Amino acid sequence: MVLAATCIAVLSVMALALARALQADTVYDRILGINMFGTKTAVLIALMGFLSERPDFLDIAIVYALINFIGMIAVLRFFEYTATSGR
Amino acid sequence: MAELINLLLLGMLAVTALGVVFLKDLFAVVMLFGIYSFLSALIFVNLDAVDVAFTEAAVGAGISTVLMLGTLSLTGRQEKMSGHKTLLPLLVVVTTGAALIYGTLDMPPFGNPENPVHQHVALRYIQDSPQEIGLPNMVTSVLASYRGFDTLGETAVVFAAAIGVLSLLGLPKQDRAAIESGLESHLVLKVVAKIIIPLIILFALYVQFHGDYGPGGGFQAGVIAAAAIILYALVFGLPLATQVVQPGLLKALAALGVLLYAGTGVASFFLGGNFLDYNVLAADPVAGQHLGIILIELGVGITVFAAMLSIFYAFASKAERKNIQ
Amino acid sequence: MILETISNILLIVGAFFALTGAYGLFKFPDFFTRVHAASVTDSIATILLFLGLILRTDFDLVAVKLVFVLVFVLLTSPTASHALAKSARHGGVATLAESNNKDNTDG
Amino acid sequence: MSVIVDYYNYWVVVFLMMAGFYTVIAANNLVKKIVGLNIFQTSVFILYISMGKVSGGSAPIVAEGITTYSNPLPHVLILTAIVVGVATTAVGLALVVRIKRAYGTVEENEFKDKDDLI
Repeated sequence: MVLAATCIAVLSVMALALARALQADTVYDRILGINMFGTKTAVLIALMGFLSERPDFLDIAIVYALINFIGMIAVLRFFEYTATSGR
Repeated sequence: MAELINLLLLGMLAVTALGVVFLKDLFAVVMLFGIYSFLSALIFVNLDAVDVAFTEAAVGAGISTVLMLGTLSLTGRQEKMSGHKTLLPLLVVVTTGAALIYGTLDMPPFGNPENPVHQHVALRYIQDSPQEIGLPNMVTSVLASYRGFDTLGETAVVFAAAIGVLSLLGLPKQDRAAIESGLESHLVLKVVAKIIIPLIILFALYVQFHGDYGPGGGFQAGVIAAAAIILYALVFGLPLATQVVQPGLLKALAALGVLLYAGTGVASFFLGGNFLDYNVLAADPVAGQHLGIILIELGVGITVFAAMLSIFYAFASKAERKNIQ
Repeated sequence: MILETISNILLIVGAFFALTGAYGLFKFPDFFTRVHAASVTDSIATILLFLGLILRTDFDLVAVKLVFVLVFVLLTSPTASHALAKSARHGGVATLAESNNKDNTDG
Repeated sequence: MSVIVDYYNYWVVVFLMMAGFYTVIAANNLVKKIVGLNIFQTSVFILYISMGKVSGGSAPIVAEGITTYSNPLPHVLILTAIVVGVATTAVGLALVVRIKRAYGTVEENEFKDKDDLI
């Protein structure tokens, strides 16, 4: 019961982060929303594993915990490029 | 509960898709595409397809966003407003969509165990594969053994795509005079990257060799290992990365993986079985199956790693060259 | 039984922190306070949620994997936030105090 | 009511497919077209995985105490399709980069006119 409620809470956090990514004041806000979305994805996968009583699928959560970082770094690198060449 | 989560995730997916269609800032579009990939991976987990979710997680977070950002840095960030008429495309899309929705009404209901799809070969895979192949993960059994020939074709396609990208963009030339690049000022980032890169490579090896028992396998492991090197290139600069994993070596590795796969098939051929029939590889059929699956998964892993990394090198070297001039 | 109660409490508090973090993403006035809201509450929520889940296992391989996920998230997520804030600073995003000052001198 | 429960998954898939399709035919920018193509592709993935789901089933990895498993065949097809999909997307993006170099633009209506000059 508590697990299910936590799932719904995490899902609503994801919905808020998505809304932030869709309507952002600055580009950095958008990236912030996406970073939050990524962390919560790892959490939700773990929660869903417990909910379906097969918690041995945590490997996917590990992938997100490790790899989510790369997308963020790529975005920052992209900004470094456009900042030096664009202006 | 699973249905409710499914519904919420699908709803968010639809909103994200709308965002992608209507936003003009291409950078935001690529970012939203990242979210789209997260959401589809979650939906795959929820629909029991853990192996698929694993692949989508590795590919979506590690490779495709990076490639799209690389392209954007070469082609520009803003979509120009077009004088295109949007009415005709909208009409076409609405008509097609209505026809498709009418078509879905004839489909068997979602999730019903009596559906025709579940009555044919799937029964055999579910009931017999743990005994015939000896692996708990049915997806790996089907992927590597029952449909091994298919997977050989897919591996060849990945290999061919890498060749296509390389012939379009060219491999980076190895500059001994390493250009100062990388996120030089981000000290914390560099330290954490040094800690995390070995962990990612270790995890890739775990995924490669544990894929027979849990979710994972060659495709995922190859992508994750490539992602580790991509992180290295992003933080410390492409010239350093090409010195660690040389582009020429990658070309050889990509071919080696496909050869290892096809070679396993030919070996079983010469030992008296059919092409890719692993039963003959060892005295005991189940042991033979296991040996064959380990070999071909290794081939897949090597090819995917080399192909993905050389594709990244090709894009990144173009992006760096453009920005340095 | 006691473990389950503790786990329930941890999960609820964790979910609460996650929600407040997401709320702060909208409510705080400038980018750097929003980074604070998002990343700090994100970390504490992740810690609490994963601790709650660990208490629900039989302390076997699953618990070890949960610890791994937690450690990795705690390594990467704050680093990403830090790098993002640093890039924003270099990219010329003004803090609240700076933009207030600017308004005062302008007006 | 049961119609909605039985089919909502497929309807969302059709919606996503059409969103991708619309982007492909209506967008002028080639990068955006490729993103649209990817959305279309993912909708096909979700369609396949939805068809493989069995209510009350579990992931097709043998575990104690589980009797119903979802259909593993669509999983195999889509797993390989995702990796092949990203490889072909890379080819598409490489073509876009070359088009940018040859024509100086990636907007479809702009390089269409330039084609006649060559």
